[in-house]
Parts: sequence; C-alpha cells; structure tokens
Amino acid sequence: MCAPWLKRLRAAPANKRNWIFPIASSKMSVELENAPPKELGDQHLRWMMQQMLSARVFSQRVFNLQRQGRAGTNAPVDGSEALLAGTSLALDPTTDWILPQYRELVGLERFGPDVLNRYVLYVLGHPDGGHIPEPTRVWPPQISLATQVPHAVGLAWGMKLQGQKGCVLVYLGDGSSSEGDFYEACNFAGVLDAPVIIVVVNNGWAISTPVSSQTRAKNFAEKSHAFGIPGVSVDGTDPVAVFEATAEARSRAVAGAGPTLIEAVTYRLGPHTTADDPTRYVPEAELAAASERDGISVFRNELIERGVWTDEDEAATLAEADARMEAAVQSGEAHPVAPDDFFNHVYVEPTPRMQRQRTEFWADREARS
Amino acid sequence: MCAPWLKRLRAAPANKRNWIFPIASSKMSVELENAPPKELGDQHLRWMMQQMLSARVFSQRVFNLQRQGRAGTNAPVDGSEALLAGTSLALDPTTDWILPQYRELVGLERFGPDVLNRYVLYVLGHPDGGHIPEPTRVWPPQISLATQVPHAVGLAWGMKLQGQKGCVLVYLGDGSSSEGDFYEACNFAGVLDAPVIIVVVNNGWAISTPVSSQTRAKNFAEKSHAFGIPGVSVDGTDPVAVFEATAEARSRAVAGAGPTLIEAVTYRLGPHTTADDPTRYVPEAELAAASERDGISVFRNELIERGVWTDEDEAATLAEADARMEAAVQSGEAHPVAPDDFFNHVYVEPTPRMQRQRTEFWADREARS
Amino acid sequence: MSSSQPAGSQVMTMLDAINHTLHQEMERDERVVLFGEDVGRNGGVFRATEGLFDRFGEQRVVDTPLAEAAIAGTAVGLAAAGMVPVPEIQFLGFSYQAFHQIAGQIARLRYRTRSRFGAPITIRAPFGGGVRTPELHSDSLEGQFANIPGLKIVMPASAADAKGLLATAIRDPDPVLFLEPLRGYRMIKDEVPLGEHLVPFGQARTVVSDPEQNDVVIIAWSFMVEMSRRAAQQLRQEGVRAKVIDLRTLVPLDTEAIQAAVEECGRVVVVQEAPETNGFASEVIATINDIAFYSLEAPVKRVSGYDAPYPVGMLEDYYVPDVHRIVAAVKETVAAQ
Amino acid sequence: MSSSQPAGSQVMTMLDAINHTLHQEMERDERVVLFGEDVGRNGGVFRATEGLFDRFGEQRVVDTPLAEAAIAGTAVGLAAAGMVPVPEIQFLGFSYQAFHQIAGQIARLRYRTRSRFGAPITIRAPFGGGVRTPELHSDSLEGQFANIPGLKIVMPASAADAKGLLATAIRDPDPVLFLEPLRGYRMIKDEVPLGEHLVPFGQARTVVSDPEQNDVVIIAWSFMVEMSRRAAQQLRQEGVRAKVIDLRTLVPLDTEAIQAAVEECGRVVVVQEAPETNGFASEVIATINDIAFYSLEAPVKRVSGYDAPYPVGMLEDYYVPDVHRIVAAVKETVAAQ
Ligand SMILES: Cc1ncc(C[n+]2csc(CCOP(=O)(O)OP(=O)(O)O)c2C)c(N)n1
Ligand SMILES: Cc1ncc(C[n+]2csc(CCOP(=O)(O)OP(=O)(O)O)c2C)c(N)n1
Ligand SMILES: [Mg+2]
Ligand SMILES: [Mg+2]
Repeated sequence: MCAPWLKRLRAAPANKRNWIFPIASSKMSVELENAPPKELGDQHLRWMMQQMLSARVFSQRVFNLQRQGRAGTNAPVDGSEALLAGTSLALDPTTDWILPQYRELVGLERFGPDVLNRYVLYVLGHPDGGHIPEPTRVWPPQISLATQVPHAVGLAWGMKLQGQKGCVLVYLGDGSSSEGDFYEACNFAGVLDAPVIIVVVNNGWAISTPVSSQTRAKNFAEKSHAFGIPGVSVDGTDPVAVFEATAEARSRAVAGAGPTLIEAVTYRLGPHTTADDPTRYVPEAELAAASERDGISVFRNELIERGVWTDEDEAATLAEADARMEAAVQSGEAHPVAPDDFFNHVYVEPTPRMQRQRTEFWADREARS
Repeated sequence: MCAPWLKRLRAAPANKRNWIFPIASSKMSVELENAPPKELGDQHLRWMMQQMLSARVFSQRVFNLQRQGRAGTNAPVDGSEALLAGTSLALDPTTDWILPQYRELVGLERFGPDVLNRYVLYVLGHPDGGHIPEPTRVWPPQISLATQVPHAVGLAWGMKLQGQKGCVLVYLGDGSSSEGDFYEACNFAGVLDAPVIIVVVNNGWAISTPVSSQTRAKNFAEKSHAFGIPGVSVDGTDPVAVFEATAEARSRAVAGAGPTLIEAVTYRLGPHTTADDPTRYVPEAELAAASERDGISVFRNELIERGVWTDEDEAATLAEADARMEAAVQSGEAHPVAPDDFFNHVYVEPTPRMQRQRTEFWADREARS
Repeated sequence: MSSSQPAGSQVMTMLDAINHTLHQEMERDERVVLFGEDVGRNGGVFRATEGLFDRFGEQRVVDTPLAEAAIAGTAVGLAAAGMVPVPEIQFLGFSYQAFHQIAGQIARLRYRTRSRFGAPITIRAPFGGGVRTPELHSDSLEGQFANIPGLKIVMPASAADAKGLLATAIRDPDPVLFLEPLRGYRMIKDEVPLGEHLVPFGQARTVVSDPEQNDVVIIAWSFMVEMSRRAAQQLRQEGVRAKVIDLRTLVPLDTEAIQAAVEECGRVVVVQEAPETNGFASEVIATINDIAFYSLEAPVKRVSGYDAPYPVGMLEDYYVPDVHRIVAAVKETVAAQ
Repeated sequence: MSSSQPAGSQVMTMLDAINHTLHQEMERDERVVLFGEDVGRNGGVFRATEGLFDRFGEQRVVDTPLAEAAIAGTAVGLAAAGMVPVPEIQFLGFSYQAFHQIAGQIARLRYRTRSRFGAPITIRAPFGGGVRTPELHSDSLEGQFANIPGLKIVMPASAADAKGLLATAIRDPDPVLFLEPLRGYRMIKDEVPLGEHLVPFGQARTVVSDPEQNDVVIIAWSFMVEMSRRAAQQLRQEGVRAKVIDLRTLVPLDTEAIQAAVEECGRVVVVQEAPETNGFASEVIATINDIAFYSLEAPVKRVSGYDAPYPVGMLEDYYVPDVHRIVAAVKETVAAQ
C-alpha cells in the first residue's frame, strides 16, 4: 500500500514553505504573466486555489455528463488538482508543451481555454476532441499508456535541435510507469539531454492495482537512477511543492541541463473511471485518510488562515467554473459532426480506395433514408 | 566511453581476494560437484581457467568456420570468458537455468556438452541448433534483444509457484538494457520476488554504439534502483569476482529473497559479429588497453604465480578444446536435415493448410528432379 | 474429468460462460495460472475473472504490473516451467505493446526449441466496437495476427462456443489468441452445457441454413456472426435464403466448410469489423479463389470496416458493419449478373 | 530543387541508390534527421547511411540507444516539433518491438489530432530472405502493416525506384514504411537518375510485357519482382508470355493497373515471400475479385512462403519462392480449364 509513503512525503515539504508573502488584495481573476513566476506571490497562491477548485468542478461535471448518458467513459482527476495547478504555473504556455495522460485536461487552463473546450468534445465522443488548436501547446488525451513519454522526449529533442527555448512536460500514472515506453523514453531523454520534465502521477492506483503490486522501487523518483537523470519526489497535493519542483526542473531544462523525473504523490479520491467500482478494492480507511488530506481543503485552509482566501472567493470561483463548464458543454453539444468524418485526417489525401469506400458509404446512407 | 568505469572496477575486487587456498595437485580435467562450491579451492580456479581458455578456443573456431564459408554470422565472446566461468560455477546445473543472449553458448560447458554441440549446429544454420535437449538447463540463443529477460522472470516465477528449488540466470548486453523488455521484466521480478539473476554484460559496445551513447546511468547496477532490487557491479574479466557476486545472488534467490541485478564489466575484444568491421568505430587505444587487461592472461598469470597452472595445463586444455570443437563440428556437419523440416514444430500438429502446403512442397521438389 | 461435473445446461451470457469456463479449467488443472492487469481482486474490468481470485488465491490469479510485453513474455517462462498460462491483455489494442513477445516469441517457442518447450498459452483479450470505448479498445486486429505462423486464432460468437472453445484453447498445447467481442459479452446469451464441453478448432458452425437450398452464404466470425444472423432473418422475410457460417477459428481455418457452402450457394458475402485492406476477409476470399473458384457465380462481396482507424463514439455506428450493410451486400450479390 | 543537381544517370546498386538519395534529401531539406541503431559513425550495418554522419554531423545523424519503441516514439515528437524524421529500424522483424508506436501512434497522429500534427515520418527497414541472417532478420511483415490504416507501405524493387520512392516518402506528409529487400541491396543494380527523381505512390510499374498480348500477369513487389522477371524470361523461352507488374506501393494500391492487367490476361499469379495466410497476396486476390472477377479465366494463383516462421539458413532456399515455383505456378495457371 502506498499509504506510508504518502505520510512521509506529506510531512516533508512543510518546512520548505518559505513562500508566504505579505497579503495583497483579494480580488479575483488574477491575470498571470506568461513567464512562470520566479517567486510565488499571493496572486499566485490565489490563482492556484482557483485552478484547483475549477478542476474539481470540471472533473465532477464531466463525470456527471456520463451518468446522464451525455458523455462517454471518462476519468476524474479528483485528488490531483494541486499537481495541475503547480506544474502549469511553473511553465510558460508560449514556449512550453504539456503532454497529458487522460485525466489532466480539466486543470490546464493556463495553457488556454481550448484545453477544456476540446476535452469536453472529447468526452462527448466528438472527433474534434482530439484537436486542440494552435497556439495552445497541449496535446490531446493519450489512451495507450506511456506512449506519450517518447513523444514528449522527441518533441523536446526537436526543440533542442532547432534551438527553440522552452521545454516539454509529460504526465503519466504510477501504473503506466511499468510500461517499457516509460523507461526507454527516460533513457533516451538522458542520453539526448532533452529538455523534458517527466511527471509520474502516483495516485496510489492503476485501476484496481495498488502501487505495492506495481513496483518494489522505494518511490518513483528512484527510477531516475536507471537513467542517470535527477529525480525528485514531491507531495502532489501541495501545489507549492509541485510548483517548486517543476520550476527547478524547468530551469535545468531550459538551461540545457537535461531532463528531470518528478514523482508527485497524490491519491485517487474517486473511481478509476465512470466504468469503475472502487469499493471492490480500495480499503475504506485508506480512502478516508486520503480524503482528509485532500489537497483542496488543506490548501484552502492554509490560504484562509493567511487571509488570502475568503468564502466569497470560493463562491465566485465555483460560479465561474460552473458557467465555464456549462458554456463548454453547450458549445460542445452543438458542435457539428459529419457521419463520414472518419475518412478525414487519416492521410492528407484519402487513398483511392478510401475514396471508393466513401462513395459506397454515402450510397448506403442514401439507401437507408 | 566506458574505459573509466572499467579501470575503477578492475581495481576494486583485488582486495576481495581472500580465496587463495593451498596449492593442490595440478592434474587436469577436474570433476566438479553439481552443487556450487561454498568456497573456491584450487580445483575451482583451475576449472575456471580451463573454461575460459576453452571458450576462447570455441569462439575463435566458430568465427573461423564462418570465414571458411561453413557457418553463418556469429558473435564471438572474446573478452567475456571469465564471466561465463564465474557465473556457471556459481550455479547448480541440476536445478538452475541459464538463458543466454547469443554470445555465451561457448562457455557453459558445466551445464552439459550439448550446449556447445547444439550451438555449433546453430551457427551451421541447422534447425536443431535451437534444440538443447533435456536435461540440459540452457536455452538456445536469443536474437530479439532482451526478450529473454521476461522469459527468465516467468520461468523463475513458475519454479517458485511450484516450490522447485533453484534459480534462473539470464544474460543480456549493455545495449539490450535499453529495451523496454529489460525494464518491464526487472520490475516484474521485483514484484514477484522471482528467483532470478539478471546479468548485464557490459562489454562496452552494442555493435558500434558505445555505452556512453546507450545510457547516462552511472553504471548498470544503478538500474536496480528502478525496481527496488539489489544491484551490484563486478569486474566481468575476473572470474572470482563474478563467481562471488553470482553465488551471493544465488543464495538470495534460493532463500526466497528475490532477484538480483548484476552488471559484469568486460570488453568486447573482437568484432560485434563476423559481419562487422570494428576498426570503423572502436578507438585503437581503448582496444589496446582492454586487450592488455584480457581476463584470460591476467588470470593465467595469477594462477601461474600461485603455482596452480603450468604450461602443460595450458597445452592440455587447448588440445582438449580443439578436439572437442573438432568433434562438435564433425558431428554437426553430419547432422541430417530434411528440406521440409520447417513444417515441423510450428504446432504440435500441422494445420490442414500446412499439410496441403507440404504436399505441394514435395510435388515441387519432385518436379525439379 | 472429475465425476462431479454438473449435468444439464443453462442460458448464460458470453461473459458468464467465459467466467464459468475459467472456473472449471482452473479446477480441472492446477497448472492453470491466470494473470494480467486487474484480473485478480477486481475480477477483471468486465468481470470475466470475477470470483477466481477468491476461489483459487493470489498465487494462481495474479494482478501484474501494467506492462503487456512482460505479461506475454513471462508467459513463455511460465510455460517452460510447466505451468499453463492464461494471460489477459486488457484490450486487444494493447497487444501492440506485446507484439514482439506474441509474434516473435510465443508463436515461435516450440519452433525455435524444436518442441523442447511448447507454449500452451491462451491469451484472452476483448476487442470490437459498438460500446463507445476510448481509442484502441475496439480495434479488430485478427488479420494482423493471422499472418503470424504458430498462433491459433479463436473468435467465438456464442456463449456455448465461448465455453467450448476456451476449454479447448486452455488444453491446447499450442498458443491460442482467444478474442472476446466486447459487444457480445452481455448481449450474446444462449444455452451453455454445464459439464465437460469442448469445441474442436478448425470446425466452422452453421448458424442459419435453409434445409433445402440457400441462395447465398454469409461467412463471419465473432460478433459479426450475430449481425449476419439478424441480416439473414430479415432477408428471409424478403425471400432471400441466406446461409450463415461462423468460422469460429481463423487459424486453423475450416476450408472444407467454406468450400461446401460456396459449392452449394455459388454466391458469398464475407463480413468483418476490421478495416477492409488485408483484413481476414481477404484471406477468406483468397481461399475461396483457391478451392472453389469454379463454383462462384458472382464476385465474393466484402462487408468491412473502412480503411480508417476505429473512430470515436459519435461515429462508430457509421463505421461498424450493421444489418443494413450486410443485407444490401447480400442482395447485390444475389442479383449479380 | 537547387540548380546544383547533377544531371544524367548512373548504374548503382539499390544500396547505393538509397545512400545517394539520403544524401540528397538531407541536403535539400535541413529538417530531415536520421536516427536509429548504428546509423551514425558506423554508417548502418549495411552501410546504407555511410558518409551521412561525416557530412551532416551528429545532430542530424544520430546513433540512438537500442530501443525500437523509443526510436519510433520519439519520431512522433520530432515530427510535432517540425522536423522530418527518418528513423531506421535495423531489421523489420524488430519493428515488432515498436508496433504500438507505429500502428497505435505514428499511423494515427494526424487522425487523432485532426491534422494539428502530421507524421511526415519515413521508417526505413531492411527485410527479406536469402542471405542467411539470424532469426527475425528476414521476415516479410508487409501484410501485417497493410491492415493498419494511416500508414503507406513502399517496397521498391529497382535501384531507380529506391531513389524515386524514397525521395517521395521523405517528402510525403504522411508516415511511410519504406522496406528494403536485403537480398536486393547489392544484387539489384540499374540506371539511377542523378538529379531530382520522384516516383509517385500508387502507380505500379510494368517490368516485363509483350507488346502484343500476354498470356498471364505476374504481380509482385520488392525482391519477388526480380524473381518474377527471371521466371518470365524463362517462360518466354518456353513460349509463355508473362507480363510482370511491380506494385511498388501496397498502400496506396494501384488497382487500375491490376485491373487492366487482369482484363488483358485473364490469368494471374501473385508472388510474395511472406507466409501464405493473410499475406498481402490475399488482399491482391480479394481486390481482383472485387474489380476484375469477370475477366478471370482461372483462379488466381498464389506463390508464397509457407505457413511457418522464416527458417534457419540451411532451409531458407527451400522456403523462399524461387524461379522454379513461379514458373510452375504460371504454367498451371495458363493451363487451367
Ligand atoms: C497500454 C495500455 N494498457 C492498458 C490500458 C488499460 N488501462 C487504462 S487506465 C489503466 C490504469 C492506469 O493507471 P495509472 O497509470 O496509474 O493512471 P491513473 O489511471 O491512476 O491516472 C489501464 C490498465 C491502457 N489504456 N493502455
Ligand atoms: C530487438 C532487437 N533490435 C536490434 C537488433 C540488432 N542487433 C543485434 S546485436 C545488437 C547489439 C547488441 O548489443 P549488446 O546488447 O550490448 O550485446 P553485445 O552484442 O555487445 O553482446 C543489435 C542492435 C536485435 N537483434 N534485436
Ligand atoms: Mg495511478
Ligand atoms: Mg554490448
């Protein structure tokens, strides 16, 4: 079980918290610079709180869409919101890239509104769900686990070859870290000195498989030894710890010092997906303990205590997120799709055979009506 | 370049050499117990010397067979003979298994004469080269790199499930360690507590690719951290160091304490295979330095100095190996093969379609004559 | 078989039939070991392995790390150790991660070692469309595997066959790819014998046939058999007598049944869910060309998925062959020339 | 193209043509980056990339770690970064290790992202028998790839085509599997244009044809074109006029050329090195069934490798289709009925 690690790691970062700055105004909707902050100010703390709350709202509303029969299988992010806020704040959305697994698209608003909009299309089963338009530097969900890690390394390698500044951040799960692709890609990253940050989101579970059945490694940061690259394990429910680790990794990457492996320890507070029944395998006490340490409430309390978060802030954020989601769903459901759309984008030009098939397709549709 | 590691490691084990026992008789052809020795006596040192010399003879003669047009592409073992002597002496051929990559079959005589005989058939291009008959517990060469590592782990797992004593040892190269299969399998081994010893033979090269282009890991033993299993790096040109590391790993495995990763640092003293021209890429000075540290001459000198090896021993060993090889080649070349043999052993029973194909095959052969 | 085998039969879903068979085979032979992602405590993501963990324990029903190549690769070693491995690949699309172990190792273990080691391995994997799964969960890859000598490919279309073919697969000394249609798991339901029930490989099943004379034969496998059966029903109402043949196993292939049906009907429709180009339907057509060319009265008609990757949820009903397309193809074939 | 392109042509081996083309394409477009196992300092295990490392430097000609999945997988990222990746898989048999990246990712990158990212990736890989290589070095896997939508499959049979098709592949915005016949590397030699030379995809090449009328058409690709050409020569001496068509690209497939040839000849032999069951010959036959059934005067004859894994050196000459088998198949086809 991963509970022991969790405890140790939750405890650790507390004394790192030299980031509490004088309390500023508490007005909402902070405008952030594109460049990641060098130091965290109140506005950043507030921004991260907003992000985390919104991500939870988005995640739960997407989940409910499936329950209402309006969307397909999807995987809630609940429990890992701090990770998304902390990592994305530490990146520059105009130069850096994010390659998600499949849970993270609800929490990357810093990279542009299309991330959420397109994710909604994705869960609606619309092919445009895979299309996150330029200039948003986020890739669509990846289902084939860990295959995105070599993609990220290749992208970082390509940026380096062309002397582009910036870096690439890729998420994968604790379970996905058992795939050969993860290891091969990390090893490539090391050899190529690729400006890439590989984030293992250790949420304790891979569907029903606990971390203890996934690996005997002491933690996932330890895996970095296999590649001769730096590795660090952070409390993934603490947005500040995540920000700091990511910021450091990013500095190294853009300075040409190569890749970093970050383990972010979180806990999956919900089911694996809408299709899963975690009561079959998640120990109740473990889940209860993790829920008590829910990053959102811990961080909220911290901010309230410091006087930078109020009930009004909370209500405003929730309302904003709800409205945002409503709009995304509305426009998503109105987004048109052509029945023969799957012939598009396979190649730049469909092959002659596909053209014949398309003709047959329409003849068949016609014959039905 | 791997030269620095080599130096460091070659230096290290010397002070471990508490294994020098009173000199016994120097007669040849020592009979060994099946059980691995608890301590190394003169007979073991002499046996290892014999093994190393024989392996070199076999390797070079097989190489020459290709040059004479009598055999196919093959990969000489030159430089890694000590590894084979040390590992195989530490195993029990009646309970343990060896899964080789493709170079090692010339040096596993302890497991039975069929290993060499069948390897000769293999390089002759005979299908029976893949068949090492019972009870010899050695697998045939593996060409698809690193795929043998999960096989070894599965075999060890199966032995454990059935309460069989013994363990499994698998070799793979430094290059092969970049394959996903290696990592996935080591991780499985850790989780399953499988009684397996995974030996990375770091001979400095994967064809033309030096270790420095293969990984940034400090050494290959470090990769064990990724799996939470013990890892050790030994001088693979020192049969005693190899024996000790393997014996320790074996004790752990058979005691139920799980897998061990051993890096054995050697140097590839010849070309990658008969098809390779290493002068295109191997730095002359590096090769010269490695040749000076050739495990065979170093060990021979040590044994001579200790008075347990003589010129007569040397000559007798070489003659014996030559004769042994001659016999293997003779019987190999006389080994019959049926032209339609490839229809056999695909399934227990050929499918009806294959039976039809076989009939057609013979009709076609007939039509030619 | 132990004499405690239950008698009689029972209507079950295909999923239940699979689960029931796994119970019986594990009971029968203690060398059988099940492993894969989430097959243990969770009973599999579709509950195909439900109850087995409790019944047979964590030594024989094993939740592995998430790594398909190692799942397939360790099966090789387990087999060599004398076990009967029944690994699960959670979705067939992820067998791509294990292709080098399945095609390069499992399929060749016996061949390479001249039968020193056999590979009595049954790889179970669900696949197939119509259930709105994410990418790579629905893809029909049987055509890609069919070109790999050394594998047997088994694709049941009924619950009874799921039992009979799975039991045969597990007892077969050669490696078997046992492919389970996602859409059939709960939708396909029929009478399953409760006792010993083995269906031999290489024997197609006639699903629908007119006792007198059929106008056309529809050849299908897996869930497309069900679609074809429905098409035949509809066609019957329109006066077309369509025979339906379920191939059951693609390798070995029942060429005799194909030949007999083509000779009887002279007109053929082959239905597959996979993309058209080089799906297994191509092999069926090539085989008909080889053995029954002179009986053909019209070109064989293929009904296939299109040459595009399996699409997202909103589009899949437009992509997967359905009754309408099969009926149209049959009519065209019957009307030809 | 730069005006410094050399004029004229030169007789070259296929290997030299490939090397020459890689030089020209890297010269032409600095986004082209070559990588794989031993492609750099060593110039490739067959010297296909000889001289490129010295000419273009270690940034553009890269010796990677030994991991095919990462070689294919990083190509995806490189493409997204705006490069034109030309990865090498040292032998096609080891593309199995990368199947999930090739079939599951490279082939679908454009589709999944709705053309936000294309995959202008050319995967080069040698394959094919007759040269006594170890296991998995000789296997013909084109049939397995042909069922994967999103890939183009290119299999040149002449040195000139190796140039023209490779140049087209590298410039093609879609992923191309460029398969090089080991046995042809040095054995195939012909006149190669030294300047700009592009051969379009989807256009078969007529290799041998009687100006008047052919009795039969032999359809082949890659090294089997050479075998078929020799067979046609021999057949001509025996009075049989065999047309030989080289498909050049399997996807896209030149169905028009196939149709025209079948209509002309009425009799067809398809030759492939791959195992019979569901090799690409099956698709050729299924296609002929679709588009030229009524022109067929006899069943199409398949000449294939057998349904066994590619065998060891002593047996491969018994396994790989040769002139004798092609000649016999043609005679049988011509004599049919
Ligand atoms: C290659 C591959 N194998 C199996 C699956 C099926 N699958 C989907 S999610 C999942 C568990 C993933 O766990 P983890 O990586 O920890 O991510 P998490 O869901 O916890 O975020 C599995 C096995 C898949 N999608 N891809
Ligand atoms: C999966 C796979 N990829 C590529 C090859 C081609 N190949 C054969 S040997 C070799 C290098 C192996 O290097 P290493 O593992 O260090 O072993 P060594 O030859 O040094 O003993 C390569 C790339 C192969 N046989 N299998
Ligand atoms: Mg997880
Ligand atoms: Mg090596």
